Amino acid sequence: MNPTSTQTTENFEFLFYPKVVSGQCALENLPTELAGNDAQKPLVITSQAVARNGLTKILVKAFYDSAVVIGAIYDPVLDYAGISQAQQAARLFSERGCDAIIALGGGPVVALAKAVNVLVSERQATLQPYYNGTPIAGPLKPLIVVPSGASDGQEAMPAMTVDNRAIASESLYPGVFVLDGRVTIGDSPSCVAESGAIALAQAFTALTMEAPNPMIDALAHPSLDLLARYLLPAVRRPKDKAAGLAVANAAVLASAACANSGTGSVFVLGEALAAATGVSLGKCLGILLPFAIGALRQSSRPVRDALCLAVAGLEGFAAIPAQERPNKGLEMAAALARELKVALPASLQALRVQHHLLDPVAQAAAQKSAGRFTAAECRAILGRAWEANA
Amino acid sequence: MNTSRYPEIKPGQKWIKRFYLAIMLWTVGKAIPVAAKVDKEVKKEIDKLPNNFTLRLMVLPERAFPPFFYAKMLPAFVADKGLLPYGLQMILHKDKEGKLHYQGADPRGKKFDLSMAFKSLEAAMMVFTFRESSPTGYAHDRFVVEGYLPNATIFMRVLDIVQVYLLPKLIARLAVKRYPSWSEMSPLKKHINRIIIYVRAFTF
Amino acid sequence: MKTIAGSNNRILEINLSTQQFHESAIDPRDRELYLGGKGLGLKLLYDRMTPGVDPLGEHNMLALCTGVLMATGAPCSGRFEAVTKSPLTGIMATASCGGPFGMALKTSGWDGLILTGKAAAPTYLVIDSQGVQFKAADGIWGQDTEAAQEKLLEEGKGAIVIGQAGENLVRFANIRSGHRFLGRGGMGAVLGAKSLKGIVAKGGEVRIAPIHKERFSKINKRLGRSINRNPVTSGSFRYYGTNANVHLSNAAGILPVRNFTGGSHGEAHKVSGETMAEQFKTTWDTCKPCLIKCGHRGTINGQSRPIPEYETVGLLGTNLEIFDPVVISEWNELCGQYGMDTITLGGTLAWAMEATEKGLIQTDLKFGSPQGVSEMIARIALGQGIGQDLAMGSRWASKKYGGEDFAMHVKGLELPAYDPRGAVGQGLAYATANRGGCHLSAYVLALEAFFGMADPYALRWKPYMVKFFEDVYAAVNSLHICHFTAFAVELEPLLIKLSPTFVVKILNQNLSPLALNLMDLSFWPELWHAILGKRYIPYLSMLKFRKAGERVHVLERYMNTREGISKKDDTLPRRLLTEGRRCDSEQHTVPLEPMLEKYYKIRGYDADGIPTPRTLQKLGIAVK
Amino acid sequence: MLLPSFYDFCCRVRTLSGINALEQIPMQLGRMHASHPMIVSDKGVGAAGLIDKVIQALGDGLKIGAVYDQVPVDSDYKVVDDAAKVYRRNGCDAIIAIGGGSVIDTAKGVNIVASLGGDTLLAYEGFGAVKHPLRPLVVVPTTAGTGSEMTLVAVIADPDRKIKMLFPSYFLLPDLAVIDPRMTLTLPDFLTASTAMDAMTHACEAYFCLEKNPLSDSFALRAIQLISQNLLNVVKTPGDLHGRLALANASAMAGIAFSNSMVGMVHNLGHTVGALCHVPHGVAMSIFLPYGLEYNLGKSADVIGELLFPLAGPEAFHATPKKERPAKVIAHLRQMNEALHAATQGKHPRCLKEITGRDGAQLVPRTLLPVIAEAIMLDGARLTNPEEFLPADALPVLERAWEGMPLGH
Repeated sequence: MNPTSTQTTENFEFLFYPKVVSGQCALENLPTELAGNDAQKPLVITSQAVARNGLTKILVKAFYDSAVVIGAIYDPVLDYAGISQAQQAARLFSERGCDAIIALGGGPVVALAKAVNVLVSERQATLQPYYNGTPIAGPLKPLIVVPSGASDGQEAMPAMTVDNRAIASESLYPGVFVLDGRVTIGDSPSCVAESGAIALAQAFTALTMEAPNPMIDALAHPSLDLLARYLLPAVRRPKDKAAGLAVANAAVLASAACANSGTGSVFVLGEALAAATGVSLGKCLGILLPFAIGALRQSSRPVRDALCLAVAGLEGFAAIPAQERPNKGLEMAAALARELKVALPASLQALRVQHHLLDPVAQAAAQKSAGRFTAAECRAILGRAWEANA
Repeated sequence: MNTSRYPEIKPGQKWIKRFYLAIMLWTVGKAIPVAAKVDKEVKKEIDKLPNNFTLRLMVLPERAFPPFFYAKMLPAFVADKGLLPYGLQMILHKDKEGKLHYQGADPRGKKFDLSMAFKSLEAAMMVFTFRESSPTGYAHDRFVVEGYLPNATIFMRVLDIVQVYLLPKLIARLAVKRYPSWSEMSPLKKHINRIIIYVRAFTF
Repeated sequence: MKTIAGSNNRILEINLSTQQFHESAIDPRDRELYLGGKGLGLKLLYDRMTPGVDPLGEHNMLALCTGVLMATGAPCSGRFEAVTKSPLTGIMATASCGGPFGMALKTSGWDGLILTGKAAAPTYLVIDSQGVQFKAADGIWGQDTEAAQEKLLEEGKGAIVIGQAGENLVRFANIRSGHRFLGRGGMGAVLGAKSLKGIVAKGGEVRIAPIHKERFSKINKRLGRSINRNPVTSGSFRYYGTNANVHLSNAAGILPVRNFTGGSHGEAHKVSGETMAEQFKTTWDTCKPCLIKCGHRGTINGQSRPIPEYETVGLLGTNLEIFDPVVISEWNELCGQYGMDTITLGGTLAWAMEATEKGLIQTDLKFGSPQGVSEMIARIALGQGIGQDLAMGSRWASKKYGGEDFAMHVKGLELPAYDPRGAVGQGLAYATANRGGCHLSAYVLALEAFFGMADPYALRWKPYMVKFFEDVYAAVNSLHICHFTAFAVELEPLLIKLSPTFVVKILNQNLSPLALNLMDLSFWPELWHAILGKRYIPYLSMLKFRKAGERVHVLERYMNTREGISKKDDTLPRRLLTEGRRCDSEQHTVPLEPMLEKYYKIRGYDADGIPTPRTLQKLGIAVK
Repeated sequence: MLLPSFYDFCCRVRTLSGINALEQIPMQLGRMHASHPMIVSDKGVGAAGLIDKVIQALGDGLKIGAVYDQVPVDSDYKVVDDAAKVYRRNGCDAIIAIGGGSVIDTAKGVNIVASLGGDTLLAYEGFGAVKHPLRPLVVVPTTAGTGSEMTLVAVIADPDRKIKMLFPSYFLLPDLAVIDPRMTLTLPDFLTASTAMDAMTHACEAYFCLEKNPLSDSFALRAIQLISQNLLNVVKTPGDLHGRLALANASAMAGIAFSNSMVGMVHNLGHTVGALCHVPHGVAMSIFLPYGLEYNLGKSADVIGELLFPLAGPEAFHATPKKERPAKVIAHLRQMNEALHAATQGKHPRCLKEITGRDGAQLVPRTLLPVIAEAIMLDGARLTNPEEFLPADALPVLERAWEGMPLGH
């Protein structure tokens, strides 16, 4: 870590809003968490995949011997959060007289839950006003997230992406995250690897941002540390409860850290690529990350020791000579990202991304980055990722 | 969309676990007053509690099941076991003379100076199957304390000792932080007390 | 006039950038393996194109191929095929058309032509037996298809042209020839990007004669007879056009209503073929030569107009909750002038209407009201305002504005007017069709929903049925002969004709291969063999013919996987997977997953939907 | 950093930190739709001129509804009700608390009554009584130590029943914690030392006590590092703004850490001597901390050994073999106390017997030790100490701490 003088010269701001409950029979805390928010009847929103894996049954079991009645389990969500399903769920919510929302799953499920929450709390028929920039008044109904193995990195952020459009608002923070090994197991190696890649990208972004912020570091540190320990085992054995739980924890923390640090270059690039090709964000990031890190190593931008500390751990960090730490940190991070190759395609070419798309993607990313980096830089990274030579 | 595809779900009951916990609570409840008589350590702790003091150990949610007016029809020996009507409860009362009594599981018309509530059935199971010692349970927020915290710590100390008496060493080790050594409790005394407690707890 | 026996096997390769052309011959082996038409076109591009090129760039190629049957006088054989990489879907697109251009091209002595490069200025091509002349198209650039075509036809017997839509790179612009269209996949935009307004072929320079004349004419007559015997080809289609399907679909609950939320509608009869036939006093207006004569014209508001096809009625009509045949035919005409695919346009408009309703975009479009539709069609064709976005198709638009779950497309190609929730086999066919949401890849729903020859909801043998018809139709498109002859060819042979429907149905549910083998397909291969003078071995040659179809289909699939297609793309609009129809009390959805896995197995694809090397090698496709 | 079998973590406090963080309060309040805050504080803070500093920093961005600076050292529910009345009378819509633990707790109490209605706090006693969001609460800590700006519990006395009421609820977490070194600039050196050591204790105990978890560990590590790097400098050069800020940040992060992973026997002893002999909290902490670590060596030596990393820096950590680290940690802390003792001309005591009241008399007479030992049973922190801790165990610890000798085994 840097000498404090540089760490505290500038002002910083920090917020880690959601409460995290993680571990053995964490699910059984749900009734108490609901009661703590004065709620008795939650609407559960989840995806077909989750339901198919029988996780909804586990959730229901967790409510046994409690005063809670589950308003409904709305489970037709696929891989997309859209207004039409949000409207249906909102209708269920009001018909059953629910007073809280539980999102069982990750990515689109959480986004949808947030959308439903806005619809029912703000009494709106559509999200149109918010697309047009109307702020969400809030406070919204209590929202509890029970993440599954798959995450898109937006769960713990004060934002939602519904119908491919992002809406940001303080009131979109979920109140509680309940992580339980029975639920956080992954479907397949690739699905774990994808959420791992996203978490990795976010934690990396947080730990390498220019303006140092001890609290964001403190938040991103355990995330990256957990990933370094558990990601590979989780990818190898997706049904391993302990590893799965650890990765899910890392994902939540990374996402929360990213909410403070802002999305970094690699993330913007990945999103642009995913949008253009229809390949999932996780795959894109998994491929891009090593090359993005490589690009950072070549650039002269200073990198803080926090990164090295997080990925190397106390012992490892102490063993590395002081001046080598920043570089070593990047190296190890890149190595960690490269390990995902066991479950993800090695290059964009292997993914059969059409070559003529790379230029427009690079431009789109550069445009979205608001001048933080140029199209040329993006194109260079994409080019290397396409042929997969670092 | 026809909403019948997404029915309302009323969660059920885990009967076996309820039954197990009911027995445990009942046993502990009966054992503590006896222990308070035979073991000076326990006595010392109990004395720290103010007189005319009612405390309870329970499992949330506290609710009548089946509702009260049915419960009234149930024979007392069912009700007192805390099996059915009032959720799972163990009520102890320290009277004016400072004697401790077990008062079954019926909270009606009682006012509690201290009540410790397990957040959920599973949380109670964690502790009462000794997967978590009571301090760990406390650290993991398995139960919430209502009332004056120092009294709670006293009560938990009492629980520890009583567990040492009730359980074979192998299990008791898991239940307490540090198993009492020679200095604190001589094996002979321990075994004698243990027998007394068992006999008196289950006879009258 | 020079007479050519069999087929003249000459391909004309044109480079628009360099304004040069050269001739190349068709490898006899390719002719054996890929028959002609679609199959040959795909093979030619497979040999010449590299994956990952920009569909609107100069490296994209467009092949126009005729089949062996063309110009031999075989019934319903006046069709040619176009193959290219589609700007709408980003993968291979094939389209078939019955316009006069095919005949003209073939009788100018060419079996097909391949376009590549990009002209510097607007151009049109004149083709004769000698080759190509490149002519400046300044005069006709910007004109609608009808005017432009008239101008071109002064120089030849058959032409293809694009309209303003094609010039403005509307991703679903089509190519016109006569009154028929190369409809789907946005081939118009490909020509537009090459700034090629049209091609005219002189025609009438050579005559094509089959090698085994008498055998050919014998089969010809027999086929003709069974076409005239079949109730569809000689009945409903002949007198009411494809529109006759409206009643059938409505009854089966597979008619798209209100962007695929309905399934059937009380007012559907207003737009059925029967109604239109008597309301508009329809007469025939068909491809040549044709026996079925499904194409019709009628006098609407005093002027003679083409009667919209079923797909047009379904997607520009019922799917927008519009039941006025007059406005539908107006829009149909409009699309014809601009040169736009009515199916994709309809699907996109439906999406726009629902998106407006759900507050995702602001337009004045509304379900059930014709207000502003024709204006929107114009804005799309001319790329004005939000029309620019809709001109990219519903996939692109929904990516930008949201509403992907009700954008009714597969692989970017909008669904035709059959709702697979009432015929799950068709659902699988949509998901696996090579060019995207396409009903002509395997028309299983005819058995499921129309003829009652298969249970619409039984899953067991659907993958097999889909594969069977995919192979057959791929082969049919390579002959090349009209799809609708299938009704006659497949259903007229004695065996199937005599066996009662319920038996066929039971067979299809339990042992589909048996049921489908009752259909004797020998007409098609026999014609092909007769023309090329090859020896026809009963049954075996038919199997070889089906094998060729399989080869064509798998080749196209393989080319698509090189463009990034995999299992993730073999899916259906989320609405079909999660929501039930309003007309259906059991709220059926399409159980795609199980069918898909089985389908991959029998197709010889791996779990991710990529053809395995073994499969390719078995079919004699060289891996690249 | 291994994942514990179970943990929960919550610190939904927006933290503003920096040389001129105070100036941002109006903007932040506006974000929460509040424009009319009441300032809660105590006489000492007022006397030190901190209230004026804050008001001045707020500028005319927003209008102060009222200033209530009557909070006593250990405040009770009557004060709370009183302040709540003031809040209502002036139609305030937010609270700014300026001060230490007691002020902040009071402000939390006031917020309950002010937001949920009713006219006395007693109505909300007991667990889970507060289950709705409250009005915005801004906290400006003036001692870089207590870390109570990050805790979810309000401890408020009930003089009639002679008990301390606990109000634990996540809605009691402040909405905004403003960490500005100007608030601690005037702190005398020995107070700086003891409060910083208080924070140090929070961090250390958070790191080795039962409910430790990756997050609390990470915050604790950084807190310890900041303190050990800055404390001595600040005590020597009190004007060092950056150092002050570092300590303030450290205290906040230590607060985050310990409020999510319980504290142990050090606090247990500290609370007890505080209650019985009125020993200042920080002082007690700095004295007992080495003993706490030493006592728990049996159960968690490895964890304690890791503390050497933030205390002495990575190089020293790497240089020391694993076995010797715990001893090194304890030695390092003792020596830190020595250094502070020297730097404050002996105003920072090293052992119990050195603690003196204003009149110079010993605060902890040796005869009292057995009583203290018995009294530890009354404190909850006992439970979360890794090692069992009973009066019998406490007595030797106390005696050694009185003498200032290491515990030894």
